[in-house]
Amino acid sequence: MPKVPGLFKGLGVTLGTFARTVTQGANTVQYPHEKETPPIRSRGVIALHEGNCTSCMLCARSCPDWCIYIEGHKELAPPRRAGGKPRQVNMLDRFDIDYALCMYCGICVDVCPFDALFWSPEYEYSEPSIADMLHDKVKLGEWMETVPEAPELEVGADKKGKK
Amino acid sequence: MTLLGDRQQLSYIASQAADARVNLELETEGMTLNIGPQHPATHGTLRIIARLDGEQVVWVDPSCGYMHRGYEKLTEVRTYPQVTALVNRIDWLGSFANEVPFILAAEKLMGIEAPLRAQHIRTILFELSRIANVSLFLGDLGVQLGAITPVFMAFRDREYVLNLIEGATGGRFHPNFDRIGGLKDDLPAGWIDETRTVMKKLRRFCDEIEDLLFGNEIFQSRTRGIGVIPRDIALQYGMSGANLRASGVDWDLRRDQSLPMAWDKVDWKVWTHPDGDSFARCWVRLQEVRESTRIVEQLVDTIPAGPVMTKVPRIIKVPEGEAWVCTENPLGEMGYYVVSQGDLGPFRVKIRSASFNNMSITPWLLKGVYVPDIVTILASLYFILGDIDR
Amino acid sequence: MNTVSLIIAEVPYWGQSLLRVLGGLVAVLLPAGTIVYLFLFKMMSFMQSRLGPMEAGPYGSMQLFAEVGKWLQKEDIYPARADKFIFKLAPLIVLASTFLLVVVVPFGPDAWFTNFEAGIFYALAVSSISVLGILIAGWSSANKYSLLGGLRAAGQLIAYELPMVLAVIGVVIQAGTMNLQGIVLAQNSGSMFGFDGLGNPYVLTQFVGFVIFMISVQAELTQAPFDMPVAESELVSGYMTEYSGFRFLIFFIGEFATAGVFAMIASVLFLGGWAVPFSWFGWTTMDSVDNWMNLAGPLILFTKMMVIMFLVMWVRFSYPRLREDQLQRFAWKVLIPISLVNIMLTAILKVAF
Amino acid sequence: MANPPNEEEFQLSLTTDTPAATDVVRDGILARVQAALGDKIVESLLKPGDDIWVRVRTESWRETAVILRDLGFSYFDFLSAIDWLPSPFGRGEDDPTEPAPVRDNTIRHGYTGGDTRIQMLARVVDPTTSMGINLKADVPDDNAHIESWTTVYAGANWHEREAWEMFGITFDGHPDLRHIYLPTDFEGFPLRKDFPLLARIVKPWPGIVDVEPMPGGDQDEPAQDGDAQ
Repeated sequence: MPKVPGLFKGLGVTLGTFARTVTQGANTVQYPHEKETPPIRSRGVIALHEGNCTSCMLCARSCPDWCIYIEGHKELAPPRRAGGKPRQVNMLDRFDIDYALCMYCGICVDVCPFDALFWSPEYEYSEPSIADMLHDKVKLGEWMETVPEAPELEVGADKKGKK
Repeated sequence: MTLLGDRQQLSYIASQAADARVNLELETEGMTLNIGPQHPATHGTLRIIARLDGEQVVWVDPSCGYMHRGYEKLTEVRTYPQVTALVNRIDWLGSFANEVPFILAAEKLMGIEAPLRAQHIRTILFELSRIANVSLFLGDLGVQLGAITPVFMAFRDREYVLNLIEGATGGRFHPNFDRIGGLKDDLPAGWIDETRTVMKKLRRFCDEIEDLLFGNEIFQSRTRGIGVIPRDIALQYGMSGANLRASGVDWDLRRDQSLPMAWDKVDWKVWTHPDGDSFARCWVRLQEVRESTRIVEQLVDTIPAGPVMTKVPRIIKVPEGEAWVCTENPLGEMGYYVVSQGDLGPFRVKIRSASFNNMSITPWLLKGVYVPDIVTILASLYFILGDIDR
Repeated sequence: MNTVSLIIAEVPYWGQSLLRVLGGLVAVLLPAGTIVYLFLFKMMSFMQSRLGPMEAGPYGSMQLFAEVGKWLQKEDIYPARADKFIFKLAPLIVLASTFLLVVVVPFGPDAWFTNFEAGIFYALAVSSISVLGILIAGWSSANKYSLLGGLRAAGQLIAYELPMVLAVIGVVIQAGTMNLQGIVLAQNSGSMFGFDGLGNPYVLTQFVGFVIFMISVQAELTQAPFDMPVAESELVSGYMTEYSGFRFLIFFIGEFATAGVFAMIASVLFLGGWAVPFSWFGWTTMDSVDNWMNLAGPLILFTKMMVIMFLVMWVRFSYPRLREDQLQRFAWKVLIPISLVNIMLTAILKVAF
Repeated sequence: MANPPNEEEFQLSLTTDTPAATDVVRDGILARVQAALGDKIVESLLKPGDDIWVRVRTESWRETAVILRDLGFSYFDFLSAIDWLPSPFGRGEDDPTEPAPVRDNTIRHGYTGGDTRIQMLARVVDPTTSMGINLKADVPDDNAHIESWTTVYAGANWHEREAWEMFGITFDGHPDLRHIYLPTDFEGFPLRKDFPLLARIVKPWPGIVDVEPMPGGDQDEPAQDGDAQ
């Protein structure tokens, strides 16, 4: 079979793509009208479960960008069992993440020993003003609704090895 | 520069003697052309100051640093896990591959090794980031040479790979998935099946690119014989990766050194090309994408069961010592020379990035070419600005 | 004489001129807009697995108006060291050459602006006026990239004028006339080996000439693979680098309007122009053509133009570009010899039959 | 740093020491290199299965490169330097309101030792065997200069420019010692340890604010009570 010149092969590729786009639709989506769902693990925004946070500062300290700001104070809470001692708990006054600085590395979520921080795949929170990128604990708490369940693991995974 | 440089210049002068005579007769005056830092051919912020004679380059001075972020300094104030998050920004297209040598160096210093399953998954993700990186190169190559369609095909099919990386790691561009002692997490269910289908798509993409671009006679006439790098010059300049293999050096760090990774467990081939010109560099990269899809396909079939994390302390302190680990990254050899003094963070990290060495040849290589060939050669050398400037 | 020309004959001279100007505007802008929307927006997108503009109007069909609106709003910027008068003049020269070009294109048996005897000769002559515009645009921008682009464009356009002229000579020999209307007539009333069902479109008998003409058109329009003068990836749009807003719009219209007009000329020369084969309706001469062809003719020509444009754009979206030395070599060492041989063969065959 | 030593403090166990400490290939290479370099070597170290380190005399820096290149190490990998002075700023996590903490600033050299604060560090590789050598050389403290490698390995050009602007080492015989990354009028040598990283100084560390001791250390009561989800 004689060799087809590369020039014609190239024309064939573009025409083939043309035909495929016409018959099967484009590979792109029309963003504001239709949206692709990001994967479950997608690191979109960090959600805060305030009840779990003991303001231990671990996340703020391990943040490479220094973008987490925490303030807290100690308080006495009523005992859990009747007749017990009053417990000393840490109350969270301020928990801010500056998303203008955040580099989405996920170290804070990893180091949190009390499961207070979670990744949510939500990504539509751009702001016209850079100052609004600082999310306070209320806003971070609202993201909790969007946190999905962790995905099932692939076959052969060691389930207990996980935190 | 050296004797070899002169030799090449002499051959260039001989081959262009007619042009030179014309120029002498016409007494054409030179012109300095400033290419970059904002220029589409420098994909990033590289600046090339070129002295032209007509459209021929007399000398060039590449000037980098417009994106210098000082990673070597930044690593000194960060702990080991924080450095991992940082270094995957060096070559932002193949980011997972940046993490691996650093983690391996730290593991070497600590004397631990990741479990077998983690090694396999690391290798898979490493090759996926190579595919994501080089497939974009294949598309970008078209744009640099004036063909506008390949880049969209590259973006289209790279998206599948990025989706895979995001599905497993959570980050499209900056996975930060590698941990000292293993991986952050295991793969999500269904990931392996998806990988198989995506690898088929990628091979079809390679065929399309080959038909659309590599087989095209215009493309060949633009790249063949342009920017020839002889073997010994390539070695002297420390070129690496496909640039070196295209000059006929059969050297691939994946094959030629023993690392706790899974490359030695699969059947694959190191591609070389004897020509050393732009076409050879592009062709070798195309074959490497194909080879990577084969590596990934074989590896996903043989992932061993088990944990993905070995036992490491929660607060990682690396014992005193020095370690050098390099891997065959998408752009070439990337290595980290890690000096630890037993602290939470490294004492000094020397980042040896591939593009810095690959680009250091340009003052020599671009002498005597035409302005359009600057673009061809820069595209075929394939650099990422973050990888030059670090 | 038929009715349409009678109506035109009855309107006063200024009215005729006005009609001609309006007709010229339509003949230039309508194809340009359609080409941009259909090919540049939609076909290119489909060839790249995407949809292209979708928001402005149904399927993004009003996108061009949005773009024009955007360009018109932009500030009129020119470089501080530019030669301002010439800088502003350049786009107009390019556009003017397009309007001069469309003048000779016949749209129907009586629907034409002028009917030069040496029509094709005139067309090839005025088409090279745009070189002037491009060259002075490149020079007056006070920008090295623009200068390189302008010089490349000048070299390229002049080099490809020649094969284009030589390719047309084959057609002229075969038709025996330089009048475009005559060429249309010759194609549609002719026959191939006694079979007149298709007329005698020169794309079949002058195929070599057609290919050379299309390649030269591609180069004249500075479309890939001959887009060295505007090379985005190295000269960042070449001679257009410093133009923005309204002036860039004129360049942009000029580029695609010229593409449209060249495609019309190509379809007149090689595809039979506005007409269908005369044997279909039993016509024999130009005068026997029915009057409704004056309305159907432009549509037929438009369709043929779109087919030609599809080829031009298809190649444009698929190929990388040549280097300018390769491009010159291709013109002088390949195209011109082949077209010379083509002329000789045509002449010999013409005499033989 | 606020981290108290953890009870999980990792026990040093270098696996590179545990496999029988023989590495025939590298032994051979080191022997060859030692024979070729002779008394230019100050100190050398071989870690089996890992790498080779060689420290050469400052004045033989360029000669070493020539000899090694002719010995087959034709691949130039990288060239840089190390400043062994411990950073006077730590990791920039000090509380600016407190008096500056006292830091140990004794210089501890790494493998193959050293006599000066700044050391050259380079690596050359033999592409046929894929075996490399890490080369070190002391750079004089008072007048930091050393011979250039540009005539030996052409690729050393940019690396030396980088080392020059980052560490202030002058390379004798370098044809074009200009800034490569930094602006031409930049002052100071950023990779020297006494050059402060401003990003970590202009802003106080958010981790300074302390609410309670680090959890996990002394097993706080409240830490146990966090209502797990």
